Amino acid sequence: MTGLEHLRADFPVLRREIGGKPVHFLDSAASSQKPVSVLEAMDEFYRCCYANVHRGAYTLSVESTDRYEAARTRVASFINAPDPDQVVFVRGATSALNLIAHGWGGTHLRAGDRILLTEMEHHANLVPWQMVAARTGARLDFIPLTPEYRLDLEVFEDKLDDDVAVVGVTGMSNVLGTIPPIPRIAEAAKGVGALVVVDGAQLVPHQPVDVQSLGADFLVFSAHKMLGPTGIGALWGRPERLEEMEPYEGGGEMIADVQLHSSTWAAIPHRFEAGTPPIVEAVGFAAAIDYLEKVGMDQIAAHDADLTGYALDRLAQVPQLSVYGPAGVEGRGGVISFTLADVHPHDLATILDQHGVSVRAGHHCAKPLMRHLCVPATARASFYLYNTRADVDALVAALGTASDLFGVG
Amino acid sequence: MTGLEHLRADFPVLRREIGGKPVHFLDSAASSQKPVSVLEAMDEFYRCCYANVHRGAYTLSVESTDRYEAARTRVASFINAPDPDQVVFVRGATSALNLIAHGWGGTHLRAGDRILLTEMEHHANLVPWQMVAARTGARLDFIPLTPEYRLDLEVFEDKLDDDVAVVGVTGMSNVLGTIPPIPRIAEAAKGVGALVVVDGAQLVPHQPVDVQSLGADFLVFSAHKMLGPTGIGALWGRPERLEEMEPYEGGGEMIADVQLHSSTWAAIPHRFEAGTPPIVEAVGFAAAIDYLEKVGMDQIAAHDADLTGYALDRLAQVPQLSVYGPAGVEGRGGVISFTLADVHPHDLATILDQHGVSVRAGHHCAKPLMRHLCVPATARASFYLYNTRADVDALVAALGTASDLFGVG
Amino acid sequence: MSLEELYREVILDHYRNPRHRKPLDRADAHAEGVNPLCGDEVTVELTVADGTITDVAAIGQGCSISQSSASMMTDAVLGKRIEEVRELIHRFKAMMDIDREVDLGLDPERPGAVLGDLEALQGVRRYPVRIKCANLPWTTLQEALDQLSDS
Amino acid sequence: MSLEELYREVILDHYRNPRHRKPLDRADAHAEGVNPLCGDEVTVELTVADGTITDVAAIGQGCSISQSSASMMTDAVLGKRIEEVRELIHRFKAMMDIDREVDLGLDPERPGAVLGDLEALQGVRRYPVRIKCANLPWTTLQEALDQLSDS
Ligand SMILES: Cc1ncc(COP(=O)(O)O)c(C=O)c1O
Ligand SMILES: Cc1ncc(COP(=O)(O)O)c(C=O)c1O
Repeated sequence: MTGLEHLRADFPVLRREIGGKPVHFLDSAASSQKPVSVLEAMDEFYRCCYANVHRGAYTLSVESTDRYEAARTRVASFINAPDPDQVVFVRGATSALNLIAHGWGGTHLRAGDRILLTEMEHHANLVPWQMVAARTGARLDFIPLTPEYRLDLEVFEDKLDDDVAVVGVTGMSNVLGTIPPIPRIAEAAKGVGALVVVDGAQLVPHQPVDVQSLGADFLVFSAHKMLGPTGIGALWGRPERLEEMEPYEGGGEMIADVQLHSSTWAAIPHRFEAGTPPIVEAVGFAAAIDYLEKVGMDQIAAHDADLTGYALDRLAQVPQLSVYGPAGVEGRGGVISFTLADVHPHDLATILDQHGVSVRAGHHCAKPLMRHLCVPATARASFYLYNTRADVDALVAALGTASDLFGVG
Repeated sequence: MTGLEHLRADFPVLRREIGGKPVHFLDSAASSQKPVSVLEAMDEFYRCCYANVHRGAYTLSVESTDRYEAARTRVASFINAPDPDQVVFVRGATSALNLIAHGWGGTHLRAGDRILLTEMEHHANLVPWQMVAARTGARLDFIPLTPEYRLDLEVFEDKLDDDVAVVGVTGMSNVLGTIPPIPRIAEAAKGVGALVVVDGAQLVPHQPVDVQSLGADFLVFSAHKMLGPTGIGALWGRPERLEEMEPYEGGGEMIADVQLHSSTWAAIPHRFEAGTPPIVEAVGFAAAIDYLEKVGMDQIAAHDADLTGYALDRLAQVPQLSVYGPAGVEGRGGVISFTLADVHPHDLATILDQHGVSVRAGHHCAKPLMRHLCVPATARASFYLYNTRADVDALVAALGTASDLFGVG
Repeated sequence: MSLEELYREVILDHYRNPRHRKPLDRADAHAEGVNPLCGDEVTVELTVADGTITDVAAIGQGCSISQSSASMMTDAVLGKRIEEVRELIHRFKAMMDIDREVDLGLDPERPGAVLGDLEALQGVRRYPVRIKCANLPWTTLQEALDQLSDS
Repeated sequence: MSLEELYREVILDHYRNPRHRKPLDRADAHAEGVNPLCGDEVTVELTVADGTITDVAAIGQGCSISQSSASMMTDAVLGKRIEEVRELIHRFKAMMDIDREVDLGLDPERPGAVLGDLEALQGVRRYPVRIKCANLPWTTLQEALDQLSDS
């Protein structure tokens, strides 16, 4: 117990009832709920001082621009980036990874280069690389998992050679909960001059992250998984890597000059922010970070670990239930994938939902990993700061009903 | 006078005072203000039933998905698209144009093909084509303007030949207000088999648009210019053209299957919506369309015309003021660009702002057009349903102060 | 409505003991269906003689709803004439259409009217997100039939 | 604060009658500055002898603030030693820094301390979005100086 229960009052959705039962929201890995302070920040901004940014000399536009740029500073400080201009606002982690794959990879990868990913990447950190590999002639290669669901670092180091141009790795698996040792991986990758791309979509919301010690060249994450709104995410990049990257989208705001037949790009980060950005979403993103920091990222990580440990223990007692992911809470986040006997995860999700328990069922946008695990799908429960042991208890109780219905155990 | 004044109460920003004076917001062409109903729709959605879409079998996720898809249907019906699946949600008009330029142009353009744009395109409908031209060897060509600030359709028809693969045209100029005759242009373009791309960022918010009679292959627009939130826009496409288009971003949601080394795409429109989409923004977008339709698009167009006519008349009486755009309200929308003697537009904007009058000053993301007009910048006033003649009067009065300060007239 | 009404015995029985799950040696039509959102898959194979389904197989993986629906479907269509099968598809989809007040058409006089075991899937109507699961085999069957008429 | 304090006579005078606007025949340094957001442009050219600015030009287009700032700047730096000019740049930027309580440094004993006409630009501090306009020529001048020290 880590004493964050009082925070639940800040999240209106958690007062919902589903089928007459209080909601137990266990799908924060897909998207988190939002505290009132985030909703109010956005609402108030629309009501008081909304206007388009960067282009106006009038008060509302200046205020809007200031709030938008202040949000950039807020995001930068959250990950300890030395300069706000190292933060690019994007639609989300997926957009950011596409920008990197196409904008950096598209101009730097050569036939024969290798892009080294892991077998547990989310499609967002796989499909863009497949696309750019097809275009450039680079090849994909994969770091396998150990039987303990961790990255096989020995194989990784074997595979690392001068042909490896990119190492792309998730900061935390959205299926297994596995947290690979990024600094170690990054250091090895740097040794062969590879670009290190970290998909922080799951990591950044749940653990303190400091880009100055992480070792990555690029780090991406989405606001909606960390108490913020949909429609925005961030890409952090090392200045020299950002300089190497070509813009992926053209349009207003991202240019220095436009002639009829050619254009020159604006300074970084605006070069990568074509068109009207998600202005109000940036304000909400900043408010979400304020909230997270008030609670404290260390606290949040400890809370996740506490719940995860409790849940792993309780789930271990459910007959015929299999968990896919590292044992224990060391090097693992608050994401638990499981199956129950021959009950299909989709059926499980429906049954749990009838008990107010919201879990995800499916391939979790990680089909190659599903194949590796030899399951078509899993059910997944994931935790965040507003979850409690009562949520875990409700999950376990509902699994009992599922077992009864399907005659398991 | 068209009697929409009662609507002002729905827009909280309009109650703002700036420098002790009520705000006269005349920059809706950059981004519109939002009615309370839109803000409440988003806020309520976050509070009652938010979850990620498409991937969950539990109630919240189902509700969320239903609302998101209902928004698609709402957008489709607004432009009279026969099928919601012809509508792709994107970050905004800029993203949509990049998707078309790269996703369609990148695979269909050949060296020697011509991309025919107009001299008044926004950078959003120019820079992406420059980028794809550089990649494919296609060339850009431009339809010039007549001295009356209209498209020169004779030159257009002269330039049309079998090499023209794309005709890209704005539905309404964001600088001049000019509304080109799209159906006529589209018909001619179809005659040579060219793809017709209409940038509806300014048109769709201000006039009734029916894609079944417009003649375009693609139409794009942004929610934030039509009472909706930032962070979302729409791309409408003819089914056969959407089929021809390659996805531009890879990731979750947009795939049918992912193997380690290759993937197959999901059905349209999801194929073009990689990653977590702007879910709540879609709900806000739908609420904005509800609002617009309740007022009535014909009403809105009439209101714009009334104000524009009034403003053109009043501005004609300001000494040494030049308006850039068609005379009269025929074939022209509620966007008025102007300069005052040698007062730089940026100075003008500051002076007007001190009188509560918000206008934009600059190149309006249309640098080639600025060069054509031989001005580095203009000031621009633009109208929407919440503006009144009092806003125009305030503008004219403030221009008087500017003249005094700068000793004009 | 209780979960027991969704997960009826007969559904679980078809899920655990699917009928006609062996690929056909010789198929006149073969269609694959997949629900990309949940990953459910069904492959349908048919042999046809004189306008009648003489053999059928449904092979797949997925939740109890999609797989039992597939299994029941094979029972229901075997030996039926193609028109009857089309009528059955129509009736089944009507049963799943939450926007319709359905006459389940249990009139035994009408060809293809009797849904039999399939009625057990009625409970799915109350779980809109699962309707696609129930429909998947039927949509795939329809594709297989369309192949026959194309050739 | 009234608009009159922003748009002082001296500013409008420099805007309408910019000093040193003719390109130099021979320049030791040449830098171009642009504010992409508003489109303001300033080109700065310098000739230098013995560490002293012997000729200067500022050519540009833009608002009264950027262009008068450029014009006043040319007056202020002509004939000054490079260290003095650097000090002047520093002081000017300090004057424009809204986060600082500035000592305007009008102490005539210190080299480069006297801002002279430039003080008229103080009013810009109240219009944060215009500060970039006022600074543009100075940033460009700084670039030009950096070229000198690079070569
Ligand atoms: C004509 C036109 N096209 C495209 C755009 C770009 O829209 P957005 O910035 O929402 O992507 C704008 C708005 O700035 C516009 O006025
Ligand atoms: C590990 C990981 N990477 C990337 C993503 C993609 O994030 P988004 O959908 O916000 O673009 C997700 C979320 O689904 C994720 O869990």
